[in-house]
Amino acid sequence: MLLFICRTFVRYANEGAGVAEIVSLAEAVAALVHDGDTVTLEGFTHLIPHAAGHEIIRQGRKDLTLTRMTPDIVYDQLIGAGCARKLIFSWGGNPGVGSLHRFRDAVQNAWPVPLEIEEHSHAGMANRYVAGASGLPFAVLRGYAGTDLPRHTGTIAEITCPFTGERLAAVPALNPDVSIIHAQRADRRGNVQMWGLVGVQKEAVLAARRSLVTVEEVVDELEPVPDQVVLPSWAVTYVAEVPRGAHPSYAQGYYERDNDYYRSWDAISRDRDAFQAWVCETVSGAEVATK
Amino acid sequence: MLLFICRTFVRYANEGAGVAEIVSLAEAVAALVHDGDTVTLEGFTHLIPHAAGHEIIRQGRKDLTLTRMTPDIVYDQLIGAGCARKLIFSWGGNPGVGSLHRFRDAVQNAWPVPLEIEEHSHAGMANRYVAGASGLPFAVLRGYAGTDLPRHTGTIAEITCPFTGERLAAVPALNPDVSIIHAQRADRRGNVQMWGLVGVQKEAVLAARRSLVTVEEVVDELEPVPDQVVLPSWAVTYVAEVPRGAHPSYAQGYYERDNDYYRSWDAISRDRDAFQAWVCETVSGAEVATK
Amino acid sequence: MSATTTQTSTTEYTSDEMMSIAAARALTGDTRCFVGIGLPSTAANVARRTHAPDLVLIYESGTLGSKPDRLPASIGDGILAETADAVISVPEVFNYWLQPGRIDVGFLGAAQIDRFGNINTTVIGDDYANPKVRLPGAGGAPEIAGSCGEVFVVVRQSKRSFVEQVDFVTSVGHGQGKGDRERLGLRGAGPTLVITDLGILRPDPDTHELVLSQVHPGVDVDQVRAATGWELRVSSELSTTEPPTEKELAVLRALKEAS
Amino acid sequence: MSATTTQTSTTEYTSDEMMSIAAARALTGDTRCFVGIGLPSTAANVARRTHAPDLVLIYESGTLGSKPDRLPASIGDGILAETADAVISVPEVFNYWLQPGRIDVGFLGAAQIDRFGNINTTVIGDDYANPKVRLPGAGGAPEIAGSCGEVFVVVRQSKRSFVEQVDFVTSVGHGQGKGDRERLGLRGAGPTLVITDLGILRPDPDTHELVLSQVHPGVDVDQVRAATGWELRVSSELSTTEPPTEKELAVLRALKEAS
Repeated sequence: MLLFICRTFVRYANEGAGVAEIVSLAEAVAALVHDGDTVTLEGFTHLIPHAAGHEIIRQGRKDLTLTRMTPDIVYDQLIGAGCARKLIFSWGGNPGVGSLHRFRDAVQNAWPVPLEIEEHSHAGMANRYVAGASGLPFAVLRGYAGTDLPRHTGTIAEITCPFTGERLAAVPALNPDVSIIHAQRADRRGNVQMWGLVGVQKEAVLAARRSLVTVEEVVDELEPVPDQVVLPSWAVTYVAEVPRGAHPSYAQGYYERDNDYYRSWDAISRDRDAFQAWVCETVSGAEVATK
Repeated sequence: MLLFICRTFVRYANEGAGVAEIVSLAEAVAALVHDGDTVTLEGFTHLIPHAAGHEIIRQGRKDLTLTRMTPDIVYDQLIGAGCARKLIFSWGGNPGVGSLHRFRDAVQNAWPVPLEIEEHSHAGMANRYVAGASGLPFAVLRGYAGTDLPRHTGTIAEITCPFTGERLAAVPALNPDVSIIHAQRADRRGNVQMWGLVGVQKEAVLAARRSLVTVEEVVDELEPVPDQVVLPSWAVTYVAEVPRGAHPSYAQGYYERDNDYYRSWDAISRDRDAFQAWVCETVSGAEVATK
Repeated sequence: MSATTTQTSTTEYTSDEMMSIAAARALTGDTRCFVGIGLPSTAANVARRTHAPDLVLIYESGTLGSKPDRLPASIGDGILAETADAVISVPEVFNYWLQPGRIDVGFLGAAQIDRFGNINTTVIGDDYANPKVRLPGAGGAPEIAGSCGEVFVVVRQSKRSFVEQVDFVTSVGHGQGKGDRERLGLRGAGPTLVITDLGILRPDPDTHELVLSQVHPGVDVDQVRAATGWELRVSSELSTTEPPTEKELAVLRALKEAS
Repeated sequence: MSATTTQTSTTEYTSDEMMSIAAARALTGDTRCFVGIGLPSTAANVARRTHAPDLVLIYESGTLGSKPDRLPASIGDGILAETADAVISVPEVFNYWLQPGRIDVGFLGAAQIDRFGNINTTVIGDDYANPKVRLPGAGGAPEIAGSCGEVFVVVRQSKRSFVEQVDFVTSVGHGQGKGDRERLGLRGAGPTLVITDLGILRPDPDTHELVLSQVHPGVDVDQVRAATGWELRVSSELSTTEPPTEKELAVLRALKEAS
């Protein structure tokens, strides 16, 4: 018999196939995040996947390349805990409070490990995810012209419009090994629903090889909501139910932002010992105190 | 006194400034659509601005370059009435019925006037609007490779990724002089709300120099609706209240598609005399019968 | 629609019904399927209501996971949005979902299809500027043909539609043969099944020429040859399609009636 | 926040309050304003609640036309989405709204600003790889500075922040002088106002160097010179800012208290 061209095409956009599995947070992180991976935890003030970040610290991942437009305190925590060797970002701070002291300590003093940085603007980062989600190798934007960023960031190039001759900026697609986001809800089939400020999370998930969505709750039916973003189950690798998984960030419709936590982070993060005590107590338990 | 750099910056994205004015359909078309303009009436089966198309015929516009991904019967009518000298499109047919006979007659027999065509794929057209809405001169996509379209369509080029060396397709931005869409609602300030299948309408409006949105109704408050697209008043030039302005297309939440009308169009449009009688009776009244 | 009817033990069915059901059978499991209107939509909806309830239907008008309970009248029928898992814009359909290869199967029709599965829906005749027949054009097809995991073509078979070489390549099948898709940078496998009212053709793995691999009940090979504009090769393992089951026919007819 | 307080006939106010109110006054009519958190957000919200009720506030977190009734605690405060005319994704903010020039005024802060209005929010020190101080970085600022109709900078004035040349150009002001923006293809007019706790600077139309055009009540020119890291030019028509009205102060303080 003739062997016809294989009907069972291997999906090339995302690893694996089928629909999202609903598992525990610990299982999902163990299965998805490996040492050396490029890992994205996205969220623009709203719906930041803090619990997942803590689980990565707890599981002791190393040498990660972290990417995020707005690395804030959960990235300060990952960096301070020594999980990252590189950060790709556009704005690193504690919003409304000040600097990220663990990030500064890593950049300025290589503590606890050196941190390489790759720095973009928001427009550039957003478009890198868009290109990644679109299966394109690069994106075009009006950006960076006249700034000092291209002198220090290798992933900014110039491109010429083939129709007008105009020169614009190009940035390469960002395709993380794993993207992790937090959403309000999923249904039992693993379809994900989020609303409110949705940032760049859809693009981050679609750009990634594998993905995890932590949710406030798993429900029978996703009641439609204005300004919702729905990610079908087959575009997500794992879903984990983690109530308050965004805290101290917020989940619209569930809980408010814990602004006191953000303010109190400043003092904890200024001091290496205070930070280590925090990791030990809050995230990791005794085993990390001995590392 | 020193004359400082002008504070009152002339907005370069859209002509004029301020917020959408609410006017009659006839006023809006008279003010916005001029002979020779590039005019876009977008809609993907749903919310097609038929009434606005008929008003353009009624006002006797000529030499228009019409653009639309899916020119269907309202474009057949505009073409048959001699309003257009060029069509930029990706699929021209009577959906679920068959061919556009006025379009065919114009292309094959130059009746009533010759019709130049510029032909793309859906992906290419959608991205031309996206580039237009984004203030970029071109867009990049995986498309057209191996097809005969680039041989006949001048607005398809090749571009090389500056990071990977991969070769992709580029298409120029589409920036219509006027874009016209139909939406379910506007509020009294001119903010526009639509939902259901929203096609490429937001991009078409944002890409255009001027715009008109016809709506089913003007209301005091726009109650949020799942999967809504909201266009703020300041991104629209005119709003006109035109109940059933999409008929025989449909407006989700207001009325269904009139499939019989689409089917009956086939017979009317096959015959030049039947078509002229239809224009005279249905659209224009007596004055057009004499042209 | 079709003149031919065939009788099985208990049921009569038309050759068009056989084609729709053969196309439906090709869709299995949790396949993500990009559905064009007409024959593809019919086939996909029959599949979802018979053996493939998890089939994910994607319409270019902007719906992911539509579950219509009747056949949509057009590609933008309201029922597609109302029953979808997600409603998105048209640019998003093409950029975020089709282009990156997230869709397993693209279902296309054709006015002409050639020996290597290339498809024409643009013009009939050699002169683009002065065509014999102006067809609707490309629509989503070129990128569906390029980026879907594989492509199924559903088309009635005749010498007019099955031609040695298409007048205009709207959507690339296998180009001029094996290796052409890779050279063009097309990432999907291209047409792997061509389902007609007479039988099923598949590309030969060595040459990528379409070869007759299956005939529908009551159709003989000469009849298919007579409806093909090139010298049709026939698989050495030619099989005969199972006739439609009563359930398949009932579902198909109920869907059509509800429309 | 600020040590200086000034007394008018009836009311005391701080120099920070004067700065916020001066910034608020710069926003008029139906201006579309891209608002950063902190001083810009305060100023924009004061303006909307006093003389400019039609001001359209756009936040990079994805809101068009937010109408918060208290000062948002962060750029992604829930109140911004809940009170917005439209909520959109972050890529859409930058691609569909900022980049094409739909936004009239961009409001930026700065760690350093130089003679030509160039802004640094990246690193202090000459060595990028080994900075004296690592700052948060660019965020949306480079493209806000490039694409907004004009840019207002709000920043406390001192020799540390007002420098001859910034250590790192995060966002282009007027480059090295007139004509540089055009050469770089930047389409907006760049910084047209720099509002500080001491006064207001504007670019000279011939050279685009920042020139002192206004001092706040009780501030003298030598005091501003002493807080400027380059030889500051002063407009021949130097004026004095109107002190805050009681209404302005009341609105500002009520907004701050509600947070």
